[in-house]
Amino acid sequence: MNIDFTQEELDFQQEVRQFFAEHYPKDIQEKIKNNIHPTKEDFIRWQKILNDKGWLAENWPVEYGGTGWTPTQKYIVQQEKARAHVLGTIPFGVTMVAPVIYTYGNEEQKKRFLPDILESNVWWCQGYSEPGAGSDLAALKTSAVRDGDDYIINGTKTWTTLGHWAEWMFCLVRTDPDAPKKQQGISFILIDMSTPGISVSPILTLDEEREVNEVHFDNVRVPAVNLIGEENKGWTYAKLLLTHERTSIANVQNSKVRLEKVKSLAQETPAHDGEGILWQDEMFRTKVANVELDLTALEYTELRTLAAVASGGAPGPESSILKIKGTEVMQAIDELFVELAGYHAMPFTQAQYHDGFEGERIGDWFETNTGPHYFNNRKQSIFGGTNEIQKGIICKAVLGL
Amino acid sequence: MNIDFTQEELDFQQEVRQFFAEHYPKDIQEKIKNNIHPTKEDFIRWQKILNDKGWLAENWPVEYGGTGWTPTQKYIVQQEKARAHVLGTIPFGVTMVAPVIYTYGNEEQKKRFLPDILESNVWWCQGYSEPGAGSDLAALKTSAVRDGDDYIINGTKTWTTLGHWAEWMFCLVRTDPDAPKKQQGISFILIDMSTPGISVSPILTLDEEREVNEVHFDNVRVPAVNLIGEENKGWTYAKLLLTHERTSIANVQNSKVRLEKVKSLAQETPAHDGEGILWQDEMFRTKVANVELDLTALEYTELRTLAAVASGGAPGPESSILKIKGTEVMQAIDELFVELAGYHAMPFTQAQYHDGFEGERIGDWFETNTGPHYFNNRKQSIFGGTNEIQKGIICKAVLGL
Amino acid sequence: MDFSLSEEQQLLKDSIEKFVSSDYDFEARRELVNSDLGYSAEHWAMFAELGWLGMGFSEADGGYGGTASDLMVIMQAFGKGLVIEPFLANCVLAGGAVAELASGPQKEALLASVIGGEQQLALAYAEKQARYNVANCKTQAEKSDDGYSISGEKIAVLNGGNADTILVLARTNGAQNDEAGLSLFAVPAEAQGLERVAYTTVDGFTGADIKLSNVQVAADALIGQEGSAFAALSRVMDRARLAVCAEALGNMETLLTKTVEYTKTRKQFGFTLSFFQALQHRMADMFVECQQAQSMLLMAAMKFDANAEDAGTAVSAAKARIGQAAKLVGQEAVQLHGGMGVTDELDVGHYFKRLTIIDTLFGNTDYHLKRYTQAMA
Amino acid sequence: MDFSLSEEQQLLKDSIEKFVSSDYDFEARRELVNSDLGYSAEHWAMFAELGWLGMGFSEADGGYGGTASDLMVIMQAFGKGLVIEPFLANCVLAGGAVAELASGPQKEALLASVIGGEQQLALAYAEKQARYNVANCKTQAEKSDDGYSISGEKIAVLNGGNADTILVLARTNGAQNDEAGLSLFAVPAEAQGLERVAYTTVDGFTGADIKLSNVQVAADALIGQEGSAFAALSRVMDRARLAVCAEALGNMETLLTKTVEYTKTRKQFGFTLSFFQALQHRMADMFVECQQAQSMLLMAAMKFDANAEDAGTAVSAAKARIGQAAKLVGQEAVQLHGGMGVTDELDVGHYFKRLTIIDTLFGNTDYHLKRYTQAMA
Repeated sequence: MNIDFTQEELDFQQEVRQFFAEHYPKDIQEKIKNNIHPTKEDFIRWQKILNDKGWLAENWPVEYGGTGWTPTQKYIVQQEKARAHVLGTIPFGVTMVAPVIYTYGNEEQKKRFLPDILESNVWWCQGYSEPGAGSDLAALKTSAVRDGDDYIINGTKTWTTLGHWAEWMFCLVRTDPDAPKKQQGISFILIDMSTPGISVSPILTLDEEREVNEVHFDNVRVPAVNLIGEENKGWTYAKLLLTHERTSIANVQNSKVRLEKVKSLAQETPAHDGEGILWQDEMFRTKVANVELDLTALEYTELRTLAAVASGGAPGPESSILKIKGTEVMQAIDELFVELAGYHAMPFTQAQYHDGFEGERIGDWFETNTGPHYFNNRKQSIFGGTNEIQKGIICKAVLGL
Repeated sequence: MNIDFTQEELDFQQEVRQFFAEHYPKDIQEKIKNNIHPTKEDFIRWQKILNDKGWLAENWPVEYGGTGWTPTQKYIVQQEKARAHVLGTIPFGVTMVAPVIYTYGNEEQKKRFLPDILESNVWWCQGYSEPGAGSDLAALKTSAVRDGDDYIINGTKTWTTLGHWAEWMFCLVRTDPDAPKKQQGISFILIDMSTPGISVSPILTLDEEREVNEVHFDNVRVPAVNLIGEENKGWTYAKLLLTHERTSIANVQNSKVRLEKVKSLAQETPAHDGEGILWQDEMFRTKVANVELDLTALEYTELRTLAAVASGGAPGPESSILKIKGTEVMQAIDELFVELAGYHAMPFTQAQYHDGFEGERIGDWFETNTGPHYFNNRKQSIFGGTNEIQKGIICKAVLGL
Repeated sequence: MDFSLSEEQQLLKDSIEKFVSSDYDFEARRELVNSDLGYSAEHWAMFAELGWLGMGFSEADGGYGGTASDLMVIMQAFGKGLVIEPFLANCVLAGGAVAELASGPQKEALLASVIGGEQQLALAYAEKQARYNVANCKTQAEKSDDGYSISGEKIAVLNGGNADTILVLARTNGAQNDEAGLSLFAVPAEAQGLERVAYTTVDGFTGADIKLSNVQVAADALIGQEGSAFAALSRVMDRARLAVCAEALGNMETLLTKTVEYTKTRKQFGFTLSFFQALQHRMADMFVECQQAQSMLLMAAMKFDANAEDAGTAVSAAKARIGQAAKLVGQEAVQLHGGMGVTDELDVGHYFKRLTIIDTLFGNTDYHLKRYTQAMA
Repeated sequence: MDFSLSEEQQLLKDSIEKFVSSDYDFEARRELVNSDLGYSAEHWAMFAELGWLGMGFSEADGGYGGTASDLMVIMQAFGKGLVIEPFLANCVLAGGAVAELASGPQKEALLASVIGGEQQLALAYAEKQARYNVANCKTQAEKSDDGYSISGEKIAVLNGGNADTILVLARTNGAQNDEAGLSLFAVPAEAQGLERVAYTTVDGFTGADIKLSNVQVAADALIGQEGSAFAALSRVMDRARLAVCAEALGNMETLLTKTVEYTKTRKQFGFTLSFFQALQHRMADMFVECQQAQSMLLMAAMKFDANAEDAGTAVSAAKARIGQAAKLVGQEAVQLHGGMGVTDELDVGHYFKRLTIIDTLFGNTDYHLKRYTQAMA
């Protein structure tokens, strides 16, 4: 057991830090620092820069253009990204659908889709959840009926994050409604979002932002060559993706940076009774300390999980811990921000946090965004498999209950 | 709405306070103050004094010898009892079996049993739980088979509190093993503990005290005249008793006195770092404050429940709150005591807390009892229907889930 | 001791609850929130007509109630329906301050128009550096020839954008944190030198940040005596705390009901959500929290009305404990509604938002926990 | 970064776990607890023979290990079986203090007999008024003609009743709270003027309160240099904290396993308890707490062994967070075992008792939370 970085790792850390300092666009960094919503173009611009360096596909095998990084290197990159307020990579292409394509897709599919993902030429979205299914993902009803060389798709997907920006969707559809178990009879198919019959309608979240959507399919004709792997085996492929999703969900490094921000703001914020600063208030400090303890534990839980993955295993059901504690910590930090903002958590100033706002700002930069951020982030313990579902996975797969 | 006592109530408060000051035996008071276990004789002696005053049977109808007190009067008595460290009344006779007898018993049974209960001539115990049934009380198996004028009883009861001191038991037995529902076919019967075939064996709790017992019945012959009400209707009678048990379980006034003790001890106890006193430690004070808030809320929840009972209703399923929060508060206070004791929570000094100890005491009076008391009190959220069972009652009977 | 409502209170409760359940549906409320005014003038006139706007005031002040328990009845019922009309700003805060401080004629002039629903008021007391301490006031009112000249900045002025008259807390004497030397002034919203940035709040109400630059007011703009505002405002704050505690309790009761209903209808894995025991027990916890919150509110309102020595501490006890309950109930209601809980479309998230802001209003949970802790023997 | 055990550590872990699972059943342990000695001399001899007693010491000190991660491996395995032999008192506390402080010959004399299992030691540092602050020491050692005269009172001396030699922390200089001026003395248990009241602790271990009245010791009873004990003992305390954190983790792992097993077999309402989702999710919470505790322990042990600047803070982070985890896991294990959980008969309650006392040892959760909070930037 030892906790230190090797000299090579320290060199790598320097390289990463320097690369971000030199190549991460300052205008995007300013947005992230100031909680301004990034645009689609911001994401694409930065992902292209990352990919030019060969650093976009952190988890892919080297043969497809992956980085080949060790867990420690990935950890270093996460740290440096958070430190430099680096814009997150949109996961739907590079993190989510790509592993399914290179693991279960055929050669033609790999050639057709992977380069555009690496180059951020195509924006992907996820078609898993349905209005009637909720956490019971496998209860999905969207149907795909074979018709010659095509499938005809009908149904509705929901909670489709950034679906209004997407050119392609990876989608779970029911190809055999008579399968004996609901997990059977599901197929994994890729859909061009410009296909006739697809309509995308917004669902506003509690911060009144458009982030998620409903996607409706009305007799949408999708070529059968877009099917991944075998018909009716889609659930197996989807599960791979779900565990991948969960190992990256803890967001430890971002939470660390945000918690540091809480601390530094608390040094400038008056205490609740207006005497002295909030950072001197032991109740507040103790809350911060408790979140930090949980976060430190989580950081090492994540490192242990990554180490286990590196030494052979696929991310196991233990990754559910990362989802549960990661979101709990995020939400606890949101609460601290709301508390810091005091009365200035109240004004609803949506426009201030979008590109091009030129009016008079209300409150200091962070204050009037804390409420909407807190409200929006309640989704963290719901989306991507609710924390209750994660506990169920632990019970079943780890504890054997 | 108004919170004040009337002049009559204030007078009553004075009367109660004076009576306890004059008639509550000082030697018993000293024991309670110093956490010395009271003896069977202590209980009987004090209950007889209370009964001579007519104040033992707080909840009984006046016609049977009850006090006829209003909820406010009962509240006043509880306050004064706690204030004067008054030894609790053992509930099995006066609070638990008596209401069943005067509600469902026949005239002969009333005459036979109620006077001895009032005069504390007979010590009762409860025969409900069984080793195999746990929280599923109605799954009880102890059988009573009619044989002429008797029932022959076989089986085992467990968690029988102070059963080794008891002369009589009220007991749930299965008289119809073929009843379609397990709640049917249960009868409520009174058993003389000196009947041949009964053996009582101790179960030590975590403080290594004998408080609960297993009671074994080996072909025990009980006269059928001891049956309360109708055969196979015992579950109905038992349920009445369970809600009665719950309304008295919150223990608010005792918890208030104990919390005051925590505060005063914290003023004499060094802080954890040995600098200043623990009462100046904001972490500790905040914990005390949070317990006190919960306790205050509970006090008014209890008052509201008692007021509702007085204006007509039987104690409803809301009384489950009293059990849940009452035990949570008790256990939180136990934790505060352990924290106060510091290293002197460690020595196990059982003999110090029993009558007649004359050796050298280890630790201040309260310290070395905090651990055993905390350990023992974990039973509070388990016995009398676990807190999980109480939540189930709320779900079913209040929320309709 | 008596925990029951008076006959009048029971009637009031029934009539507001009837209004809320039959005339205050969520979609109509959404339109009000998005309207220029931010609430319904028709509702407001109706509230006046039914006498609801007078319930926060004693008969001596021209009202029909005035106790904390009267306020509790109204606000709890409003909270059940997430009513956004500016009752709190007019009838508890600004109106309450006038009732506490003003002399006879001033009172008559201002309160009659509030009770009649003819004038909108706001109370501007909060300043950024002050957090929740009313005494911490940098706004200055300097005596001028024919009155006062007021300068300073106020934030989070509830109803500040709609108010015709703004009651401004300003310092006529003393240092920034002094309790003495605080005075209250009635300033016309259109006064020269008064700039306001109005906004909708994240929970759908309205407010404003206000800047005063040498705003000239006449001598009779002073409400009551010079330097006497602190004690009065402290009392107003405690009443306002009880009022929002009651509103929060109403919010929570609705959330519990809605959550129970939702889980009974929503199916997953072949069962309704209400079948899952882990969720059941969490709803039981929500119920227990609602009951404990109700108890705290009753206790504090009764102590306040009885002028008990520890009334202030009791209010803080209630605000802190109800803050804890509100957080649990609000977060759990959202969580148990799953994805729907975090949509703007469903009302549940809006109740949660209101509960969040109520915690901030007039001192958050920790502020009051500390006030309680400091008073603890 | 590397989280894996060395080959030696893995072997050690396997052998202790094998001993615990096959030779350390709970009824046998109960007999040991109730015996005069309070532990098994045979086990102790076996621990010595297998080299376990030397694992707390470096090779330079005659041991076979000495890192915090070595200690972690041993204590976690001991914790799984609730082993009551006095490893902590001898090999971490008293032995650790000797290893930190003593000169060559002293070290050899004392450590060899500890590692060989031939002598029982105890470390007497705690005083009632000091709570968890090692520097707060009223016990005085005054220079006398041919040595020192020691007077004072010590409490909660682990293994104090069985110890042949007691290492007593005493002040040779300075005021009650000074970090400077503390010295450590090896005092024979039978020394004149040393009175000990030995006891079994509530968790089945043994301890003693000790009173020293003008106890005369020779000059060579001083361990190391005069006045130099504080820094050494602080380091010993941090190692001891890590050791009991590891033991607590072992306790928790066993409790989780036993709780899961129990709920799988115990039937109620026609189903095994493990069928009830509310209980399932609580066991999932227990699992998460165990994992988080394991992470904290690894983090802190690695930082300690790396001599990291923030090693002390890391130890406090671990002690506080594991204290929280231990409370949840211990209380839930008892609760989920129902009535059986609170009986002396079942082992579960005894694990819970040990976890309770571990929280108290070397500073409880709040003490360490505060130490952490104070170090927080």
